[in-house]
Amino acid sequence: GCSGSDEKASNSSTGKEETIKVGANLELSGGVASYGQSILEGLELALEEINKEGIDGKKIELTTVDNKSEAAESTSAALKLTSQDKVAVIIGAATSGNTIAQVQIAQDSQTPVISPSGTSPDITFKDGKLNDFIFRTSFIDPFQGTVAANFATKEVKAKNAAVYIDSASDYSKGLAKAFIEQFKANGGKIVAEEAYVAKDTDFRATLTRIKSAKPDFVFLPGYYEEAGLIVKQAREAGLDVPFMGGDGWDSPKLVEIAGADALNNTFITNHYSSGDPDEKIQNFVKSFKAKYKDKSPDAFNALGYDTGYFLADAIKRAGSADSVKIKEALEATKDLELVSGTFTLDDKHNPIKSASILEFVNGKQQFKTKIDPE
Amino acid sequence: MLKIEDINVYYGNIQALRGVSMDINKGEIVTLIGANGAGKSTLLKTISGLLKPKQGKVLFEGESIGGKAAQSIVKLGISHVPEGRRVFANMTVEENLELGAFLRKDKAGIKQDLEKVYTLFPRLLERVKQQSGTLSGGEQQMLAMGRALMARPRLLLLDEPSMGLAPLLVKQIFNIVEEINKGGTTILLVEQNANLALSIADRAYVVETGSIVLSGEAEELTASEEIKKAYLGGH
Amino acid sequence: MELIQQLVNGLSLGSIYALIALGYTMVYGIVKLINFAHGDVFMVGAFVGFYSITILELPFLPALLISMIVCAIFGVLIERIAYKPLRNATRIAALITAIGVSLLIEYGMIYIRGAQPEAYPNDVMPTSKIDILGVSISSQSLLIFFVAIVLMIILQFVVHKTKIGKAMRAVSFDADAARLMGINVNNTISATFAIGSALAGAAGVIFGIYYIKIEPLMGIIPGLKAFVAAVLGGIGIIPGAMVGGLLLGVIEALVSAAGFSLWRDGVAFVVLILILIFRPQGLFGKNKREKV
Amino acid sequence: MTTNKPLLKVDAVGIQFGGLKAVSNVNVELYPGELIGLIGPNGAGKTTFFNLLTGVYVPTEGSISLEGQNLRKLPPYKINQKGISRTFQNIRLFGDLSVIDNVKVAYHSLAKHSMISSILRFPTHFKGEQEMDERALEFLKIFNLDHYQHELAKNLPYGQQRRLEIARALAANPKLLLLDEPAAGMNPQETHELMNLIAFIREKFNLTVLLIEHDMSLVMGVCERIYVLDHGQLIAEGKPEEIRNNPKVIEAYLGEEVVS
Amino acid sequence: MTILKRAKGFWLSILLSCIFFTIIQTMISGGLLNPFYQNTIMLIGINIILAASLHLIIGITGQFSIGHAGFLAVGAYASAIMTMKLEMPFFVSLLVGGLMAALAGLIIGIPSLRLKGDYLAIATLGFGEIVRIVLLNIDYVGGASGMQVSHLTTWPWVFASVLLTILVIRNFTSSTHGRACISIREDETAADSMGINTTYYKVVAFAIGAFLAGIAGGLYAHNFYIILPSNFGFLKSFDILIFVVLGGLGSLSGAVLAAILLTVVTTFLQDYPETRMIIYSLVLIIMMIYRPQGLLGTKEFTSFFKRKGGHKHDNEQTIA
Ligand SMILES: Nc1ncnc2c1ncn2[C@@H]1O[C@H](COP(=O)(O)OP(=O)(O)OP(=O)(O)O)[C@@H](O)[C@H]1O
Ligand SMILES: Nc1ncnc2c1ncn2[C@@H]1O[C@H](COP(=O)(O)OP(=O)(O)OP(=O)(O)O)[C@@H](O)[C@H]1O
Ligand SMILES: [Mg+2]
Ligand SMILES: [Mg+2]
Repeated sequence: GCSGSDEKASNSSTGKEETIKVGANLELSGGVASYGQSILEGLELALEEINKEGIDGKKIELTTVDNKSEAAESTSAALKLTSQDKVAVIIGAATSGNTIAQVQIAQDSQTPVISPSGTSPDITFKDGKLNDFIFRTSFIDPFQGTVAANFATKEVKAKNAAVYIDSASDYSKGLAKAFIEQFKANGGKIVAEEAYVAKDTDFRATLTRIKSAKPDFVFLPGYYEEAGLIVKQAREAGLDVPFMGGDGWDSPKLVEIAGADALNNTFITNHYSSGDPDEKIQNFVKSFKAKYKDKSPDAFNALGYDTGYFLADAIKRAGSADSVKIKEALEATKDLELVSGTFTLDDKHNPIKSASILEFVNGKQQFKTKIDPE
Repeated sequence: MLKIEDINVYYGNIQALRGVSMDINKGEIVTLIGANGAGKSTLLKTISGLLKPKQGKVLFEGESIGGKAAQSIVKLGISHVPEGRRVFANMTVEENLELGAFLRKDKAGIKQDLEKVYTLFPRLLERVKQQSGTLSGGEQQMLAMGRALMARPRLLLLDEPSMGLAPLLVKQIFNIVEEINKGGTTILLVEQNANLALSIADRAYVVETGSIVLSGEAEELTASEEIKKAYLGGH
Repeated sequence: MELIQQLVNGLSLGSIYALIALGYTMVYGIVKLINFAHGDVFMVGAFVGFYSITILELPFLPALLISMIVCAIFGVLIERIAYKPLRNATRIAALITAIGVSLLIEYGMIYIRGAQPEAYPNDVMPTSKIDILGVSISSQSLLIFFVAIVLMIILQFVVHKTKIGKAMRAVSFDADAARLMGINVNNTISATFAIGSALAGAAGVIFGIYYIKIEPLMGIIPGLKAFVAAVLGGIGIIPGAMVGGLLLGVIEALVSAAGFSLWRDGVAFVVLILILIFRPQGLFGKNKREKV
Repeated sequence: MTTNKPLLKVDAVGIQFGGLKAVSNVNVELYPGELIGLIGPNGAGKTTFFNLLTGVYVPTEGSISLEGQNLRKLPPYKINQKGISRTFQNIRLFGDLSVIDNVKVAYHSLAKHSMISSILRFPTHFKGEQEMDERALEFLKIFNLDHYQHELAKNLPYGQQRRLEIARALAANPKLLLLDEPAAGMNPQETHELMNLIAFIREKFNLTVLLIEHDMSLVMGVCERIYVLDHGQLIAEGKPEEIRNNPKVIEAYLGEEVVS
Repeated sequence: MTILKRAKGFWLSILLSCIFFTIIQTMISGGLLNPFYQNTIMLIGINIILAASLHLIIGITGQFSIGHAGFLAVGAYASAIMTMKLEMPFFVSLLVGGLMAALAGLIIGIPSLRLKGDYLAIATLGFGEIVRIVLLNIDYVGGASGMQVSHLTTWPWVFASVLLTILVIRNFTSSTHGRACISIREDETAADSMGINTTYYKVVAFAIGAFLAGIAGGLYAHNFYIILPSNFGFLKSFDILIFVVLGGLGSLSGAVLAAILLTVVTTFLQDYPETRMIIYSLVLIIMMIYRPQGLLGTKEFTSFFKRKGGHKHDNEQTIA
């Protein structure tokens, strides 16, 4: 479990004490509990490693609050973390909506917030205004969509693409939008645009519809839970064209759900691959498995883990547990080597990372190309 | 056959029976009379195990049954035809009768008793497949009695079998009660229609607010002025 | 042709709903309890099946049986602990308890093993595609359809023709009168829960094999849909639950087929409300006027 | 006591449930101030006839009029407001309301204060409620129920519940009162008291009363005329003496000797 | 006289609540309540309105409705559109939220005229889901990503709304109109036969209940920065239902008490993220097992210290 939020309330972010209080406001119950829980697993692993040596001798103490996957609870959790627990930094929430629910509170109390997986651009930058205390570890990538579209046109030689998105996810919508723009610019045609909602399980009706539109490529930006099912059901329905997704597909569960055969002829853009021989990545996979009963990490685990290091790096550079100093350090993050890629923050507080394209061959990810952001 | 010794029965905090004692001999028809809410139904429910006495004993053929579950009491040979008939309205007449014999395993005997019930109540035979909820009140009363007989009881508890019935049916039902009794079944009868009840009963008990206030031979009570005034509508 | 394919899709989705709705409607009809935990027993069944297959390395049928038995016991336990004390309370109080039980099972499961999904092995049951005139049907969905039909027939038989079934109906109508027949009310209700929960367990395993992905919150939506199917068909009416489930599946498939997949559940509920307005007792419920 | 103009005129009324003709071709005329009995075997359609009169069921044939006004297809509450009030065979009180509130509900349609005035607590609200209180208490006193006024209706003994139901029906200020087996479950002594009570309220409130009852001592004792239903059809109508000796009625209902 | 006495009680309770308001307001402006506690108080207020408004529909009128989150959602979105898109003042937005929800209440009131019990429950649940799905598909209000709303809800607004809700419901219930609704709950056929226009009162109950829930929606939207369709699903309706049943069906003070209690419990349990829902569900189950009639049963708070002899004929005897 997490460390208790016990009676050390006098510890505040003044920078003198032994521990640095960090709050986690995550979806640990409710509709998207699996996202929140995965993030927490990754985060706890990272903090455990960081706390072994400490940051300049100081340890990070995590106070975890469950927001039940509800915006109202997220607001309340953020208020609790800032005004009761007086944390220096908040990590969370997993979804954009629940992150937005705490933006104003973070701004008002000058507490930096790092959302590990909130992808909506609005979180950090809205109406021409930067929310300067808000950060994220994930990418808001139009970039992944663009890369996928170019790949579809150039490598697959696709002309008629179908796009199938998770309408409950900004991430999915963002990727799809970029894909469609780029694919059209490349001279392709979008023959079908369909949507599902996270947690659906039966996609056959829509897949039948997509099939009758005769696409030669399907872009499926979404999370692995549904993507796996969709690919499986698509193959059963006889839709054998290439499928492509983003980093949300990345999980060993994807292969288990879809089956290795069904995944042949599918591609993803990703920032890392658990099969990548890179030492950093392999170490992460190894220690994750050691801590969590041989479980292989998924994309949310990786993001939670990276968030821990993203923060630790900033605290180290800030040389203090002062919220404002940490915020300034976070802003200055540059070329940080993380599991999910090399990480530089742009002026809208969005990380810029490179992307790789991977292909599934008999259930294994094979590296195809690496593409850097322009 | 049945011996009740000084029982107290409660609904939550409300005491419904106070120190009631009575006994019933084999082959008798005994009737309980008393005003609304006197506790007559409560007494029957206690005998059949739907309620448990807080104090006191209920002995059936020497065996203590107070506090036993209703289903085991049925097995011993006591059947209860509850107030308001309570037939299973969503089932057919036949199914209701079959449920009456729920605990029995002797197929042949059940069949025999079914025939017997149909001879006793020819109306039921005409309506075997009818949903019992659509029967008229009198027919439902017959069904409720037939259903109880299917358990081959030695003691039959009847709670207001004439309630809401047309005079013609009341007479029929009472004739049948006598007939059942002649067949060897002991009967404990609760009735508002005290005249009628006393006319077929051997003995009677009078219940008032949870206690037995009077008991005796049926003829004796019929003649008593007190009873006449309070229960027989004599003025 | 595509329309027929979509109907097939809808029927195969509907069979899953029907499968869950059968046990739901049985318990519902007999105990008159909206057992919101039914969907969660279904989830437990899916996990028991999963662990039987992966850890105990059992084949399909034994895994199915184990799951049914575990769920039956589980169902009886839930009834005895949580619902029995509320037999004489209002139905809405029992509903709240059922919601509580549902949350407890969901989060108990999450507490034990986390919220992340699990994937059934892909090879528990061989699948093949059957193509008839360009309409493809997976052998698994055919199997599910037939399992649902067979279970419906068995259940209908049990409830209407067997002694225990008659006892169940008697208890459901009037528990005290049933006692006077010599029926053990507690055991009868337990039997009802045992059968209903075993069916939920079976549905869980079949769901796992068909959809592969299982997770602790997987019971919520199918549980809700099963409730809807049960009411649509008429509360407590077993063939009604079957038809209600199939109808729900077909409506959803057709709405998705028309390109409104995001409106799927919305349209399904609109149809539901309309049907109920015209048939307030559900499709198969007898339109009994209250006898005054 | 009869005048020429009937209060209630029922003309060839009938209703069918599926294949069953529960009531068919029934003609009834009640004159102001009469006390009439309706008898017949179980399942003859007596209660159903009440349900037709009060709008609970809509007749499939025939017409019903009260003081010359057609009641066809009017919902029960409108029929009640026009002046027909009833009790039920199986008591239907508002169990979780107090005794006095049960009576006040029936007085509702005569209340003068609006919803807005109640929500905003205008003086009209207090005045209206107080008037209701007083009226309701009057009724309870007549039925000797005033001691129970704050008790929940469901906690009353059975006999009192029957009486409360009649009180409630009266509070709606009816012209015609329908009583469905008011003496069911009462012993002869209690039945006798009820008989007197019915006679009393008829005088006091200038009512016409139609009552269903299986207790012949009550029916024969107080009713001026009796209608007999069997299998949904009227088989006889007349004075108690005539009915008592009518062979058709004896065969269908009374049996050889009248028990009384 | 009675009138005077009754009216006095009414004004006294208003006075007491105004004092309460001032105390809290002073504590807020004096910084004695940190933002977390302030927020918890707002949430309690919103939940009280929701509980009380559903109490009118289920507890008083007996209409088994489990789609209350639908009204909350309509109110939340309608009022958010008012302030965020049309730049109307907050007061207007609350009113519009209430009115739009009332309109929705009228619509869902219609099936209630034909459906009973569980059939009605399913229809209302379906209605709630339909609202959510419609919102999910309207891009104007952000679809699945939700709609961002400025923070305008303050203690005076919450307090005024709670007071309004309680007064309206209490005054309605303890009048002949409320009794008409209760009689429908107790026995619809008998109520109809006693001259109660059951159709009218059912629709009225739905409309008033929905109106108040709509106001709660407005307060909700402007307190939590963002509204998302996914937060108004049937589980939210269940939360509100739980307040009403746990407090005691038919008891307004019970519903209020349960809303306060459960909000506090939920907030408190945020500290135990892993066992939070387990504890919460156990609390529910155990409370229902030991008090199936709810915390207060059908009693009201005031009945515990009612003055004797307020009525002319007040002989408080109990026979049961
Ligand atoms: N379920 C119950 N809960 C509480 N009190 C009850 C219950 N059933 C009966 N009582 C009370 O117990 C007392 C005895 O009731 P009982 O039904 O035995 O009377 P009874 O003599 O059968 O009357 P009746 O002639 O009306 O059938 C009455 O005061 C009644 O109000
Ligand atoms: N809502 C209904 N649906 C179907 N059949 C009905 C309905 N209401 C009444 N009946 C049938 O109509 C017939 C007449 O019933 P009704 O209740 O009017 O009889 P009754 O004369 O009042 O008998 P009792 O003296 O037993 O009360 C019965 O066969 C009854 O089953
Ligand atoms: Mg009795
Ligand atoms: Mg009748």
